Amino acid sequence: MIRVEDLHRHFGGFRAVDGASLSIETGSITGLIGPNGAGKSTLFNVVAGVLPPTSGRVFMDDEEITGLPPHELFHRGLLRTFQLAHEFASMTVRENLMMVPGQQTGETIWSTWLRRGQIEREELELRKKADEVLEFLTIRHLAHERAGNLSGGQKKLLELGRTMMVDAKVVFLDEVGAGVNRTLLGTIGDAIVRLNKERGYTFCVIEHDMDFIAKLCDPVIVMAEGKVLATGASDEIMQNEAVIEAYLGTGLKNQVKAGTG
Amino acid sequence: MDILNAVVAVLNFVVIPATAYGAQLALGALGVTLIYGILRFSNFAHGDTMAFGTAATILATWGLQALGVSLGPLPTALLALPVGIAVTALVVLATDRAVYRFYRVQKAVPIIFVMASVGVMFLMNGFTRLLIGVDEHRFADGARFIINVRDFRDMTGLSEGLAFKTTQGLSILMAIIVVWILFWFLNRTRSGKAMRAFSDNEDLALLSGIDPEKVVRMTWIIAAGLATIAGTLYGLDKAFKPFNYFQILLPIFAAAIVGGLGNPVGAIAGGFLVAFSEIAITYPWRKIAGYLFPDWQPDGLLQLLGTEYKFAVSFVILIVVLLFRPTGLFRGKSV
Amino acid sequence: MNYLSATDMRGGYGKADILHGCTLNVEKGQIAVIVGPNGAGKSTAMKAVFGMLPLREGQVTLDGQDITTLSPQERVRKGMGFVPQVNNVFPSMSVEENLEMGAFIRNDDIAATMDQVFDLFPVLKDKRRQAAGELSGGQRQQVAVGRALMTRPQLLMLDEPTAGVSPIVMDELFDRIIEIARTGISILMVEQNARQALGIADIGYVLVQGQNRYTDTGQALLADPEVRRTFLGG
Amino acid sequence: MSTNRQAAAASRWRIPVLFAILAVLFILEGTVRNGMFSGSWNTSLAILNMGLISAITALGVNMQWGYAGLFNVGVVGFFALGGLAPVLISTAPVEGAWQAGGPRMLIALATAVGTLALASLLWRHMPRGKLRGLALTVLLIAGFVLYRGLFDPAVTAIESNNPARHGNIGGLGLPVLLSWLAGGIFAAAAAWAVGKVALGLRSDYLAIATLGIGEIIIAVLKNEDWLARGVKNITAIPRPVPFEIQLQRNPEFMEFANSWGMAASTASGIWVKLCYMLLFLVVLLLLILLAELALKSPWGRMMRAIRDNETAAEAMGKDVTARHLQVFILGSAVIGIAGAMMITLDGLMAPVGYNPLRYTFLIWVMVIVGGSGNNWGAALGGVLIWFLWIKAEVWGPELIAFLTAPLPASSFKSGLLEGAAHMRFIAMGLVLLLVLRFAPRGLVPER
Amino acid sequence: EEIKLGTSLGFTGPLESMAPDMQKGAELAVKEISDSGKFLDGSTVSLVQGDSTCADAAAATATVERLITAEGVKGIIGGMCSGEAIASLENVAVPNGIVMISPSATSPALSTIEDNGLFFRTSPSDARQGEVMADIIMEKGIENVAVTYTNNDYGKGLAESFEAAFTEKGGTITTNSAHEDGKADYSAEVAALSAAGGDALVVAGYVDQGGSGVVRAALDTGAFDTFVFPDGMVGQALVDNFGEEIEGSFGQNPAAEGEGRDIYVKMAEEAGYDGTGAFSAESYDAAALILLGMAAAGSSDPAEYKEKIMDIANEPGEKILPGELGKALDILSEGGDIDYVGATSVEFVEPGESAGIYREVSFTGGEMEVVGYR
Ligand SMILES: Nc1ncnc2c1ncn2[C@@H]1O[C@H](COP(=O)(O)OP(=O)(O)OP(=O)(O)O)[C@@H](O)[C@H]1O
Ligand SMILES: Nc1ncnc2c1ncn2[C@@H]1O[C@H](COP(=O)(O)OP(=O)(O)OP(=O)(O)O)[C@@H](O)[C@H]1O
Ligand SMILES: CC(C)C[C@H](N)C(=O)O
Ligand SMILES: [Mg+2]
Ligand SMILES: [Mg+2]
Repeated sequence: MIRVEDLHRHFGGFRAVDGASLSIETGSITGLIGPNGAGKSTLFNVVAGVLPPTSGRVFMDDEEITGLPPHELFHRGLLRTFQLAHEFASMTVRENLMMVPGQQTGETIWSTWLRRGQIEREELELRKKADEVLEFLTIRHLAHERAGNLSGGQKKLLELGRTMMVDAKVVFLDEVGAGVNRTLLGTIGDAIVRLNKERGYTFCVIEHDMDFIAKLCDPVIVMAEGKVLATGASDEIMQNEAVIEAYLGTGLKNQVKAGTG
Repeated sequence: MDILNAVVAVLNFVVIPATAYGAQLALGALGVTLIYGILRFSNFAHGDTMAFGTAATILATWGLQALGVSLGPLPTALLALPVGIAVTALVVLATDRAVYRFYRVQKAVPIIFVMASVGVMFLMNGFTRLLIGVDEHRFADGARFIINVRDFRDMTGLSEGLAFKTTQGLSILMAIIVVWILFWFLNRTRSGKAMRAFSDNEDLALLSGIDPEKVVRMTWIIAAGLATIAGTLYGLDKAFKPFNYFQILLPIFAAAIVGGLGNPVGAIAGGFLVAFSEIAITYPWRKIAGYLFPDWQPDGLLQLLGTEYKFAVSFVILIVVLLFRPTGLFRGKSV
Repeated sequence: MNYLSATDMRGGYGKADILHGCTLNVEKGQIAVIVGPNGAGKSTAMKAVFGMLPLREGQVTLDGQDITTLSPQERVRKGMGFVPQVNNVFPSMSVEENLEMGAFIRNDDIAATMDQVFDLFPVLKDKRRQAAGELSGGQRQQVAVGRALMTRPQLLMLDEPTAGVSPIVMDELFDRIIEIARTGISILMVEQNARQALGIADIGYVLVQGQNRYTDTGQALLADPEVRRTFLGG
Repeated sequence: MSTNRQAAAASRWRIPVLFAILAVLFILEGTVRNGMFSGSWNTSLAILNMGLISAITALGVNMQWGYAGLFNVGVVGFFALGGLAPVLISTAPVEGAWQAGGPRMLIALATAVGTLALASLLWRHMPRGKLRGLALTVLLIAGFVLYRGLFDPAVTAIESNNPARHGNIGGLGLPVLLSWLAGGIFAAAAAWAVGKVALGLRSDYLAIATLGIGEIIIAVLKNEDWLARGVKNITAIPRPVPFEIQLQRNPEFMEFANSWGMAASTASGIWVKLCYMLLFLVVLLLLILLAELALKSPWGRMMRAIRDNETAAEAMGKDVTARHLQVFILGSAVIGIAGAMMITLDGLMAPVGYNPLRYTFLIWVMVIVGGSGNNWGAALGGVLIWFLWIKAEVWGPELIAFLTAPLPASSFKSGLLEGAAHMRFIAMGLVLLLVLRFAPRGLVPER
Repeated sequence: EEIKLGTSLGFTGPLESMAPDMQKGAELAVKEISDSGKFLDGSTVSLVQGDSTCADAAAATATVERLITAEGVKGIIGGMCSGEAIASLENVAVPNGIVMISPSATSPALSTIEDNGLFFRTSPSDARQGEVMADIIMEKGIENVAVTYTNNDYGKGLAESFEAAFTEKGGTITTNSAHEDGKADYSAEVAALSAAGGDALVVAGYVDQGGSGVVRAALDTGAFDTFVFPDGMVGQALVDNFGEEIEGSFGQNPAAEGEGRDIYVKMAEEAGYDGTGAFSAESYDAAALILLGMAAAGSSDPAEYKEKIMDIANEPGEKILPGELGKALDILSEGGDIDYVGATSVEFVEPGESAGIYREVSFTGGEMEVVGYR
């Protein structure tokens, strides 16, 4: 689905992404992990067209998409969420969702004057869909709230909700879990699996919660210092010495304690 | 000899005036950029603050002159400057208390501050005129020139003259001193750092124990100082006329923005960029060509564009700069 | 006697209340952890404790002193430190300056504390001259915590300090928090990483819709199947 | 939630109430005569007409700022460009001007446009590198020389055609109402060019770019005499309504005026102004209708999303650049229409009058005071602020006379009274600050 | 009866410092007539002030609209600047049939405007001044000048008429370029002018605007030391600003020979303002002409008194100087004829504008000296 070839992205002299090559198979839920500052978000931003690469190429279904603007990638079915939530603050939660689908009739200005009926009908559809998504994310009661007033976690949910409004091919999730309640995160995980199974979405997930990664992702790609450090099934990765040293650490003691406690 | 003449002509008509004007713009732009950087809005009242500050300084100067005080070759206004700054600072602080604080508490969006500053601009504009009238005032006393054209010609025997006015020298010198102090203050002192922190993240500054009102007060006082100094230097060099201080707002904003809003180095670079592009681009090279190639007698003035387009030219340059550096020469902020 | 005691807090952003009589207590040297679903009012409660939200009812005392009416910066001077959930760094200032700002109210030598912070978060030492706004999400989080530590507070309040930090750093952070608590500093933190957090907590609060739902020791909460299922993700 | 509904209910009445208050102001101005109001319908309607034009301008700015967050501080430029339309479209052709240099001028302009188009093609299709830069420079220089070679003689020819009276290329003699549309198109075309170049800039940086472009447009209007006589002004621009003098000579109208018990001049003045008012109202309401339809639909939602967060909107598949360009062009077109309308109303094109304080900042004040993002708000702000701006001329001195009344006669007092004209600014400033104080999000907030 | 006149002058805007002295001039004439008690059976006259802003045609139109339709003035002294004057004349004064006498709008366009005989001006069209200035310069033996003008219809019109006249007489204009008023800095303009060269610099600008700025910068850089000043520049302010620095410069402004002006200046001094201010005397005359016209027609109806204005301004009749308005009223009420001379030696030519007598001045020893009239 997505192939990244020898990608570089430098900031001044600093090499945030330093020759990363990886591929995300169609239909997979690929995990992307790595220490803070490994270049994961930067990689995402390059793939999603937010940042131009310093060098290297990105392919989607064997078509080169390097440097395409984000809105074009969206129409090709590539969606992403942001690590720091990017909600439309002055709009209501529901509007945040309703604005997502492309090719809405009412988005061309002429039709807003000439094709009112059609727009009405589409809007009804959209509203229904948005409410379903809100229901799922347990924030239906906030439909009329300004998105800027949401709590940190709720904003992350909204981020995720937007990707559920359209039929995507591949979805990049940048730490959807950070700040989200673990019970809800479980539900989100289930939803990801369902979207993957039922609708055939491909996912690429950045996450620091190893439980979540382990439950969901296969394969898992580990990045460190801008390069790919290892790739493999999650249990393999968890045992990988280099990964443990760079990322997981040996001190899983808290987690163990909690797990048995 | 002719080469020297050419050099002197360029110095006299381009370099010196542009440098002095650039210094005046830079000082004005520093005030704008400071307010933008810390209080996060474009202060349209800055031009009229400059006018007010200058008016206050002029009144004080007259007072001093009436007492027979003088600074010898330097303008008496320099002595009056602290008075002007103090008065302006008080007025500006009162304005903040009466106008801007309300919106700060409300956490209003920047455009509301901008509009409020337009209101303040109208008020200041009116008050300055009530205070000192609409007429032009010259208040530069002391020696007018460091070197004047005639002396220079006599001294060097060149046919081109060179003039360097006391006020031009003062403008440049003051700009350097003020900028140096400001930098030292912002980057080295606790208060300065607190101001920068506040400008970055107001809430977090609060959590770090910084008193926001103190920061705001400090900012206004410095801005008032910068405005008064810039206005007075400009008034000394040209003449004081309240109407002109609204007009000068335009190049000042251009300077602050092209340099990168919120960035003091940018404000200075911007000031000089604007001044030089205004003056240098429309300079006709015929005279210079005449010195350098005495056989060549061009018909036209060898001018890229007429002076009526000097603003256009300098704005085109600004736009081009911004196209390559979208947040200004020195990476400014944008709200 | 509780070091911090916030009792029966009521308040919100607009007309509607978010907090409906929420109570939080922390003793000297203890770690208190707040968990709860998204939007429960955890961050709001933290802000209320820190005086960033007007309270309609309730009282906050620190070390027996009533501080309900103090402004946030006065509370800082009383020895409280806070890391908010979002917007918790000075983006255009360098990492080092961010830390310096944390020590704004201190008049003594801060070099030693800064070294401690760099020991805790070694990346920051490499990036000390870089603007905090250019850091990765997790690095920013580390700067944020570091900034609060620079205050050397008596009460440290952390709103989801581990959101987005990698496991290795998270473990470090938790270890360090325990250490800090041992020196007699009280910790009040919100965590979604509830299992690790409750694991080190002396006392845990489960907040739902602005009210205390469960209050117990961390271990006891972890052991409660109902709590685990509904709030801690099984 | 309940508070939301209350707010919604309050705002439903807000707009009609505010407009009613505004109407009362104008009625008072038309009927009551005292220190505050003039009691003349002619004055009242004259203010209203210019107010309607301001409202349309404010509507245009509101589209750019309120919908999309584009900070256009070059309003005066687009407004002036619109004003060019009545001159070029509706004034009578100038004898001899076209023969003197018309075709040459067109060829010159075509050369310039062609060069730029070629340059942009070159830039896009040649590989990066020194060669591209070199080719581009050569092309631009050659194009410029060619253009000046064609342009300068054409200008000289046109400008020397009876310079005291004309010296300009003249108009097409078409109906003046058509020129309103043309004004919109002129401004839109300029906005397209400007937008292509500058819309990549953010907030205040865009502001300075547009400010500059506004200044450039004005400079061109002032200095290119062949276009519209530059600072020498064009007068006697055709009107879409009858002349007062004509009416005064028309016996039927005189009878009609008499039946209302009005003097001929008063009645004819009112009549003409009412005609203008109707025309302006039609345009304004039509524009508001279109704008409201667009705003209250997915298009408007998309615009708000873009304004709130460009990065996210882009990631959600919205072509931010294209949308910005679109709304920039639309807004500018509306400003241009207003510009053409004003020149028609004035019957005079005087580029010296286009100063940014009046045509950019005052318009901004209107938008913000009215309530940015809200079409009705912008229109309301436009009419209201214009009313105050004009009345401040009278109210300012009244205010100072009132304030100084208790003072004993002294040079200080007479100094103050002398400066009374400047109270116009003080009064304006006070009004602005008061409105912002009591309605910080504008009189009619966005939602 | 209480008769009202209006002034429409730029109290705010780019010429705000010129307007007050003009207003005072008009006030002086109004007061003189009103206090005489001999005007239209003891009618009193009052003056309503209006702000034309000089630059904003829309605001000026609104102001005049108010003056006419709300205040009910019977005549207007104004507008001040040509553009704004034309707008308010065409849009308000003509439709309402009100007489406008402008003291200062000098654009040639106003000579040919369709005004139904309602518009007059006490200053001459700039078309004439160009010629006069060219003569003066030629007579000084200067054949090479640079010209800078303020970029409006006045400046440009004057510069063009001067260029035509001067080249006709065999002179050379090295450059004829504009400067914008109210700009922060004029170095660029002066650099260009200096590069073009010339034996003198003609400054067709305003003394309290860009004109002074250009002169200042030209003096400072030594670009020019001889200047030629037309009407917008000639004034006490020039002497105050530059004193001996402009030694040897010269100029002209519309003002006629005779005691009229001196009397007016003295009267102004007594009234506590500067009567030498630009167009102040013209304003006095404008107001006086309107009122004397009314007296001659025996009516304050503009449609009637507009016919009388040419008569009273020109011969035959007894010459009337400033301060003699009472006497004029006496003569008129006896059915006699007057020839109003006033402060500026008013002599109207068709279509109702000052014929244009100019006074030539030169600057020596820091003083302005009148050297002749032409
Ligand atoms: N605009 C920038 N300028 C300079 N350096 C940058 C910039 N953006 C990112 N970096 C640097 O690039 C590196 C990679 O950042 P990135 O955000 O990709 O990390 P990440 O893998 O997503 O980490 P995290 O898990 O903490 O989110 C970091 O060290 C960061 O400091
Ligand atoms: N600035 C605000 N204005 C209005 N309502 C707000 C604001 N901030 C938060 N809220 C509302 O208050 C409620 C509680 O928010 P809070 O941020 O305290 O939740 P939280 O428990 O911290 O959640 P999370 O775990 O997601 O961070 C939420 O429903 C949210 O919508
Ligand atoms: C006040 C005057 C100097 C005006 C000038 N004569 C003009 O016609 O615009
Ligand atoms: Mg990241
Ligand atoms: Mg929270």
